[in-house]
Amino acid sequence: MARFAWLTILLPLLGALANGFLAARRPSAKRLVSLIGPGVLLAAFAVAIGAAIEVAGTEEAIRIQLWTWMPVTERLHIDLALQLDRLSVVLLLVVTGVGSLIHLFSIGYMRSDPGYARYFAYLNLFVAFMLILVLGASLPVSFIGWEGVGLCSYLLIGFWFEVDANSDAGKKAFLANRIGDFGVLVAMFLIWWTLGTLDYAGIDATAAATLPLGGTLATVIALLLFLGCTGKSAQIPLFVWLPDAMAGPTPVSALIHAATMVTAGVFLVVRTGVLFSLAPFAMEIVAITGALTAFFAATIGLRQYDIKKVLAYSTVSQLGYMFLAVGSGAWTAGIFHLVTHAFFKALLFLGAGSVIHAMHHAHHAVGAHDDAQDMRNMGGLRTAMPWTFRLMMIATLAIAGVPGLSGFFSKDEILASAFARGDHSTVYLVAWGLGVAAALMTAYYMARLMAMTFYGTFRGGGEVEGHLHEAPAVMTGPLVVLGGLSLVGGLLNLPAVVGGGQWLEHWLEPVLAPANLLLDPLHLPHGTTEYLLLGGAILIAVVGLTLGFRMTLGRPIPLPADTPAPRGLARLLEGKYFVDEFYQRVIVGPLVWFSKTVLWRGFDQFVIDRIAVAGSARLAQGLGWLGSRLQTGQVALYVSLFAVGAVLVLRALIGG
Amino acid sequence: MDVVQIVFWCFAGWAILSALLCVTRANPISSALWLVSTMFSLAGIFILLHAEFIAAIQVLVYAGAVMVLFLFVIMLLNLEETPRDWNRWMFWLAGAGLSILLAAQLVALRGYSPQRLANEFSSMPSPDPGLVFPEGAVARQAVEARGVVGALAEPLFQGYLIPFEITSILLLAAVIGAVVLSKKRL
Amino acid sequence: MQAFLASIGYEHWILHVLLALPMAALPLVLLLPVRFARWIALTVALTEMILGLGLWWAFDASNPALQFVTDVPWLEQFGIGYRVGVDGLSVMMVLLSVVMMPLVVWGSWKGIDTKQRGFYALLLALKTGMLGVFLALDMFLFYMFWELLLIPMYFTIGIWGSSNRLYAATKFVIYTFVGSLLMLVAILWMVKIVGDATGTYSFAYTHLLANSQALAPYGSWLFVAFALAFAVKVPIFPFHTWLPDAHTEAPTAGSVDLAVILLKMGTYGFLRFAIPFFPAFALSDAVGLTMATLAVVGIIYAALVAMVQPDLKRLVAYSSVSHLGFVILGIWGSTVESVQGAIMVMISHGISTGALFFIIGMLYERRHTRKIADYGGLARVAPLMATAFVITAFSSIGLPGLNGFVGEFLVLIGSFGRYPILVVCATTAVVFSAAYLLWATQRVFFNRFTNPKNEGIGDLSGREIAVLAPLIAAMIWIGLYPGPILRRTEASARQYVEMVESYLPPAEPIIANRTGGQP
Amino acid sequence: MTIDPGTPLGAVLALLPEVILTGWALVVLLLVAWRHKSAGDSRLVGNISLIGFALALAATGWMASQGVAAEGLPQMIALDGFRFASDALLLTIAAGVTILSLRWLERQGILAPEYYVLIMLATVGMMLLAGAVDLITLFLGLEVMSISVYVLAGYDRTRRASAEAALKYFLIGAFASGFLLYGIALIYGATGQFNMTLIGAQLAATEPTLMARAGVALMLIGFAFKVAAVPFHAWAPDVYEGAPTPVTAFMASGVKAAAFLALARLLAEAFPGYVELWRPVLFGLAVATMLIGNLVALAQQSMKRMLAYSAIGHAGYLFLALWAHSDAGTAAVLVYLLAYSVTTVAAFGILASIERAGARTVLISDLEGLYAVRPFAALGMTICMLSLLGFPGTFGFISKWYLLSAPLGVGEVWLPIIAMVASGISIGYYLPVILAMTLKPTRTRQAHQTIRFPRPAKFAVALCVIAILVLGIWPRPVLDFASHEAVRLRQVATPILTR
Amino acid sequence: MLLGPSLAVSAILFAIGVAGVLIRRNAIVVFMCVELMLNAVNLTFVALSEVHGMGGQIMVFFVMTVAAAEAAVGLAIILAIFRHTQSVDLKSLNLLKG
Repeated sequence: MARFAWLTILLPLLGALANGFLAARRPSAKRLVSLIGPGVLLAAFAVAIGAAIEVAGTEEAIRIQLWTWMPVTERLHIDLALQLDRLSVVLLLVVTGVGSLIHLFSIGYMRSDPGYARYFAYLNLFVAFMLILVLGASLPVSFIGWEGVGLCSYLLIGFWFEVDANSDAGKKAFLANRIGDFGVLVAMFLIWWTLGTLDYAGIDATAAATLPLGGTLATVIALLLFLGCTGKSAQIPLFVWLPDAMAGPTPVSALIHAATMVTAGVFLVVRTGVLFSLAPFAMEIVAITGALTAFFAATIGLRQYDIKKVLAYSTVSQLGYMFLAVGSGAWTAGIFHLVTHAFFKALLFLGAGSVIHAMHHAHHAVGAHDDAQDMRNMGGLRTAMPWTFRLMMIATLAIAGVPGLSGFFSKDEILASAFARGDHSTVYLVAWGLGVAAALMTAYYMARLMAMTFYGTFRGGGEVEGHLHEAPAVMTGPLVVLGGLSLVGGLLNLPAVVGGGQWLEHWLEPVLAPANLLLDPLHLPHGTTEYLLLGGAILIAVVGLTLGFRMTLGRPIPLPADTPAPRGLARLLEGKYFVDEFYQRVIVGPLVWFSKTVLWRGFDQFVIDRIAVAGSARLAQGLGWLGSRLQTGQVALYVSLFAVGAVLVLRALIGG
Repeated sequence: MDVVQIVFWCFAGWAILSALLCVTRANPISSALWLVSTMFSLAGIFILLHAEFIAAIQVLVYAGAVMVLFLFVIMLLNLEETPRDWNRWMFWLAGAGLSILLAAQLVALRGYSPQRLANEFSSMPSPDPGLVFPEGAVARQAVEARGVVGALAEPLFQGYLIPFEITSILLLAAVIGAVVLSKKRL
Repeated sequence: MQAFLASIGYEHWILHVLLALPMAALPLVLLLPVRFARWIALTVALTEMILGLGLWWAFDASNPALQFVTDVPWLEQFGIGYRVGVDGLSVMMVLLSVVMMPLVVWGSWKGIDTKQRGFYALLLALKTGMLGVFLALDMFLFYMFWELLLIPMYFTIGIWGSSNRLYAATKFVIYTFVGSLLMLVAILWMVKIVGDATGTYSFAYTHLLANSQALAPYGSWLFVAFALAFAVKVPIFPFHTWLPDAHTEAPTAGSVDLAVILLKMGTYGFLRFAIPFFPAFALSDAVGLTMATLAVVGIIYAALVAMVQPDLKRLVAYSSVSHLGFVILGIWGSTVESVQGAIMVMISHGISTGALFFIIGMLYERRHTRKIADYGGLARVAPLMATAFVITAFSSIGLPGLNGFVGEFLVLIGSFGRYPILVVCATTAVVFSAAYLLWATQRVFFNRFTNPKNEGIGDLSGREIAVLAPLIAAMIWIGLYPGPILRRTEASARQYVEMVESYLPPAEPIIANRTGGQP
Repeated sequence: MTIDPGTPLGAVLALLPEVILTGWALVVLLLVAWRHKSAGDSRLVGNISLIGFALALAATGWMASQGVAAEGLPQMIALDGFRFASDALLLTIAAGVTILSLRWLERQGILAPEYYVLIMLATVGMMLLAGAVDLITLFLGLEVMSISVYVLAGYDRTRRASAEAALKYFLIGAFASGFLLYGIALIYGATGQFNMTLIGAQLAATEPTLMARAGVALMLIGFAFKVAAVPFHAWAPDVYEGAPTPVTAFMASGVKAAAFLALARLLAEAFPGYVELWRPVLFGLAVATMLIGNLVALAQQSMKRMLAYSAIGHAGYLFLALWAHSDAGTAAVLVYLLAYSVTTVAAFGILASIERAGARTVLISDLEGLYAVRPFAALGMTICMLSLLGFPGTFGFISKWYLLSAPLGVGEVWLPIIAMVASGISIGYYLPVILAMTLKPTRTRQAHQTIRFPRPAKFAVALCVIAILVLGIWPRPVLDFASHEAVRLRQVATPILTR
Repeated sequence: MLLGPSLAVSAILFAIGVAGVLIRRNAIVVFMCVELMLNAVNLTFVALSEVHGMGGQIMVFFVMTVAAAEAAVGLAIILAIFRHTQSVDLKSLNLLKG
């Protein structure tokens, strides 16, 4: 089946084309769209499973050569090839699997939207690109997917383009990604000029021999790649786009901005792990950036009211964890968290979507125009939406790190790895500290979210309350599956301490071997330290959750209109540290001003056009005018000129 | 300095003086008459230079006919003395200056003598001008043999026949032109 | 296919027919009634396309030499001949020209409603001129075609352009004319020098090229003379200010032709003439660095300026300056990769920018405004157009998988070894280009539907789809499978690089300990 | 066929075109004396004078085909290809101008058929000037031409401008003749000869002397006036503007051509030994003329004045060919003059058709929208402007290329570069004309309705325009002829120099 | 032996003629100054004719013819302009300029 892995790309692509065609010609054919959209995904998932089974049987990567993409020279000969190995297959399964669920959910969620077909076209296209990213055998091929998912993200964030803010958000997302892509591109140039190859296999094979460990070049390459990751995976300093990206339909947030695309950065770091392994300094940067992101995003999440915004910052924060992991050299932990996060965060988003769906329909039914996403308008929804509530609670506990659930294991492994890396550099200890603090906050804000949404009484008015109801089965169905996965996802890499076999670790081993070879092996804490850490983690989860529920439910929650203006730290948090404003004021605004006033009006139109071009024309014309003024019509003047000329000519010929 | 030279310089001085007056007199009739005077003095110089026939027609044709035509037109147009326009002092200054420069350049030719011409003409050291320029000697012989007019007429109607014929075209054109331009009605 | 083409003696007549056909049809257009004009033009264009496409197969990709060469004496006493031929570089340009031809006619079908005869006649003349520039292998012939092009372009802009057309047309002609003045002197001087050295006074490209070492002592100013002409045409910053005006004021056909072909003549000139003739000077450190720096400054500068343009066409015009900067960078990158990339950018830029101009032209035909602010939310009323525009915009941005990326990537990666810092600077354009095009896309097609006048804008008509569809297909095709094109240009690019390589200072390896064998 | 110009028959044969033309002029003059009242008379005279040009042209052609050459040293008048080519060129120009004048004179109310006689006599003068190998012939030819043209310039006596033009031209022209004559005198003094070939031999054989140098300088000054080189040019715009338009065409093409042809011969045959001395002068004149002529043209509003300054600029270009002092240069003079003359005649022909009797001079802005009303006139003018600009596809380009090759051929780069810079300036005034005609709308509804394009003028202009285009693509016959004939000119000079 | 002085006098007269043309405003006087220049040149011819033979004198003969012809035409032109402006002042010749 592995040699047909290209089908997983082709199927969504065909789906996108078909849906796109329907969007243009038969927008009302929603049934057909509902069939094609999720259908191709499910088919792809089936292929993926087949492929995975085959990959499981071998430790070698399977290369599928499709065609030659850029046959430039023998040095630069880029094939459009796919690489199926144990890493990509994990992602393949996650993408197609979670993707299928979200596609199914979308059938219900988007049912009444006029852009139904277009939506599925974009979504299918996204999956295709995501799979190219994951399966690409070389950096340029992955880059197709890398940018392609950016494109789809752009299209889907701006899906409801008639609201200016949505279009803005889409553009912002793409631009932030592009800044990162700049890094990836330059990294590719450097890699090619130093290693002479862009294939992952080639990089794995040659990097260690060519690049000195800890050398500037390796560090620069790794940092440039990481710049790409900060863009794609919304890390400091490029994280600002992700919260805005919530402007898109909620399933999109679940698929793209939680489960798959945003984790591509983590994937890339693992994929090019060799290069990072060669650059310990870059690893430190990755880890500390991840930790800082985890921490700061979590603090912002504490004070958000929009249900999706909370989840968005939570995503940013969780992505930070993943980078903390890979920065610590715990590749598997990163991937592990990636997978579990995909389960529970998708679940959370879909649950939120379900809530929003309900709120929206209820508002719609009574003609209210309140914000369907503001948690202050919610409350007590568990009665109306029991299934959603239950499933979201599972996810909340998972993300908060309640023992036994998937998030607990992955997060714990990350923190333990960071702690273990503390031997090498105190940076990791700082990172670990930040991670722990972030964990506490995660539990807190998730509890706050659940409390504000599902507990207490409904604050949006009785009339609306009457119209609230649980989502249809096509939406809750995927939720249930994800809930199950969130529950048991931890089994994938169950640590030894609870009797697990670290299956994922072993599964990925062949892929990670070249990178691990260069790293000092991680000495995860054992014995007392391990138990202490575990206990601490459990304590943090419990304390956070408790605090969250208590503090939220302990005092009345005002409606949006009644909320007093925040002050001090709260204002800073609610204003998201004003990073957006900072970028706008310090970079975007001045750049636009500079381009317009200095470059265009100033240089282009004034210096070049007016002074240089028109100026020389004027000068010529002025000289001509002067000459014509001298032509006074007076014979005396003419003969005088003549005489001057005569004297000069004579002088030239006879001197004197 | 022999007599010829003294006479030459008298004529020359007279010519230059008359020319200056011709140029500077405000009244066009005075100018014209001073020009006639210059021409007479030049005729004198021509005689000194053994060009008697030229001297004669200088007086007859030039001073006589052409200048009379000038005077005739001046009087026909009843041109009065134009008052000096002192605003044009710049032109005067420039004109005078330029002419002096020009004169200075051309007066450099004063150093020429037949000997120098011969030196420059021939590659031999200090050759005899008479030998270098045989035409001069031939001409002198011709003058002795056939007189001035004959010596001039022979080449004019033989070697220079074509130019001579061209002058007829020239005069034809001039006549037509003068007539066309002065006709009352076209 | 090759056998068939050989059987009809294709290579013997194709170039001449391509050159002569438009001119032959010109009197027909002028003399027959107006209603036939566009049909004749279309017929000619299609014929040219069909005939020209044969080059794709008939051209021997593995042969770097000039092919289909014809050398007919014209003024043989002076070494001037009708010499034409193609190699991997020019064959692509020719193909681009012939393929664009029917689209341009087809795209002007409705937009040009006055003086149609003149318009299509000029269009045909323009075609001959364009093809002539790319086919000429005689410097005299080349110069003639080079300059002759100005006339049809001048009138196309001047008669069918929009409000400020006279200014734009004048500026265009004066810029390009003045720019190429010194080139004539340089050509004549070259012929003289080479003639003195070899005893054969000939304008033949091959002759001059073969003896270009005789030109070395005069390389500096000869190159400057050539470079000035080409730099204005490309246009390289800071010689670019004619372009926004010309592009903006020209009718759609004019803009498209300008973008697709005319701008390429400058870069073609560099590759074909300016550098091969005077490699020692052109590729010296100082000149190389200067040109590469100008290219990069142009890339970033034009992108930034494009960002703040209130006029759609002007925006795209500046984007052209930015894109052409990549070509120059690639040329001076002087590796096979970068030169291939440069050629690729030339082709891609033609396709994407051509399509952008077509779409803007379609908008203009409907609303008679190019102001971005007059639009907004058009995706609701014209979803197909929006789709086409978005695809084209992303192709122009250089989204991998579409055509724009291939060239840019190759240029950058190829030039990186020689100018690492500059390439890094140039790479920032990926951000800026996205910024200006997406911002424009957003303000035109997305956002709130603010202007009720736009209500009547219909979606693409069948004709318009027919114009855009091949272009979009080409974008995707080249983006994913550029191999056939790259293979056709490779031999020539390689030959070019081999030719110039000996004049280059060896590219500094970017790390000291790089293992051998690699670039 | 060799003839001896010393014999009467030989002289007539040597001067056959001139003799025929003069004789025909006399015939025409007789006719004029008989009929000179009505417009029809004027037209008749004009048509008959055309026959004279045709006959003279035929004679020239016959002489050229027979390869008529002088027995021994040519006296007074050259008998070589260069002269035949010059004669043909000048006769063609004169015929063209005559055709342009046919109806124009009637429209302007100038009913004095002597006009045609004067044109013919001026042409005789030009031919003598261009063919002279003797300084006396040269001077007389120049004067015949000048006197006729002085009169022609003032021919439209009812217009003050015409009279003013004539007077300015006459006074400055006579002044310049003085310099030329002085130069002839000094050359004669230095060499004892009037014959150019002998002068050339003498000057080449000895070191440059003061007298000869002064003579060369003064003769150059005289010619610089005739070709309107800066700073001896100031008369030209005024005179060109004031003169009747066909006469302006005649002056700009014929007079200038004759003067350049004579100068080319003079420099090639008489002053080759002084080449290093006069080259810098020519260089300076060329640069000043090209730049100033083209710059001042930028400031002009009147078409005629603009063309006048353009003519000055073109004189500057022509100096390039003379500067080169090579076979290629001499050939380039011929080619460039042909191109320039053909273009000038056509341009003035179109301009003349636009003029109305008694109206002020035609401004560039008066041409606005011409294309819409009179497309062919506008097209013709456009082609003329492009040709003057030296745009590829026109004969103007071919000739410019040929011209630039001449100094390049002897290793001079700066002159061509400056010429191209000047050419770059010139687009600044040629293009606005094209712009006004083709791209601007007409000012008023009635604009251009009064334009009358008489059939003969239409024919002549069309012929010129077609020639510009055809020779722009296929200039080979002309180029071959020119380079061939130019070589012959130098073949005459060379053996004597080596004597 | 009179050659040098004659050439000098000729040069001076020529320059005086030039000066006259430069500074005078009366068209007829200017024309007369031109005649003066021609006369000066004639002197040169005649002086040189002593060395070189009859050629110089013959040239003078032609020059006189030319001068006469020029005089005829020139004065006719002056008459023509006089009819328009009632003056022969060159300063009033200012219709054509620029």
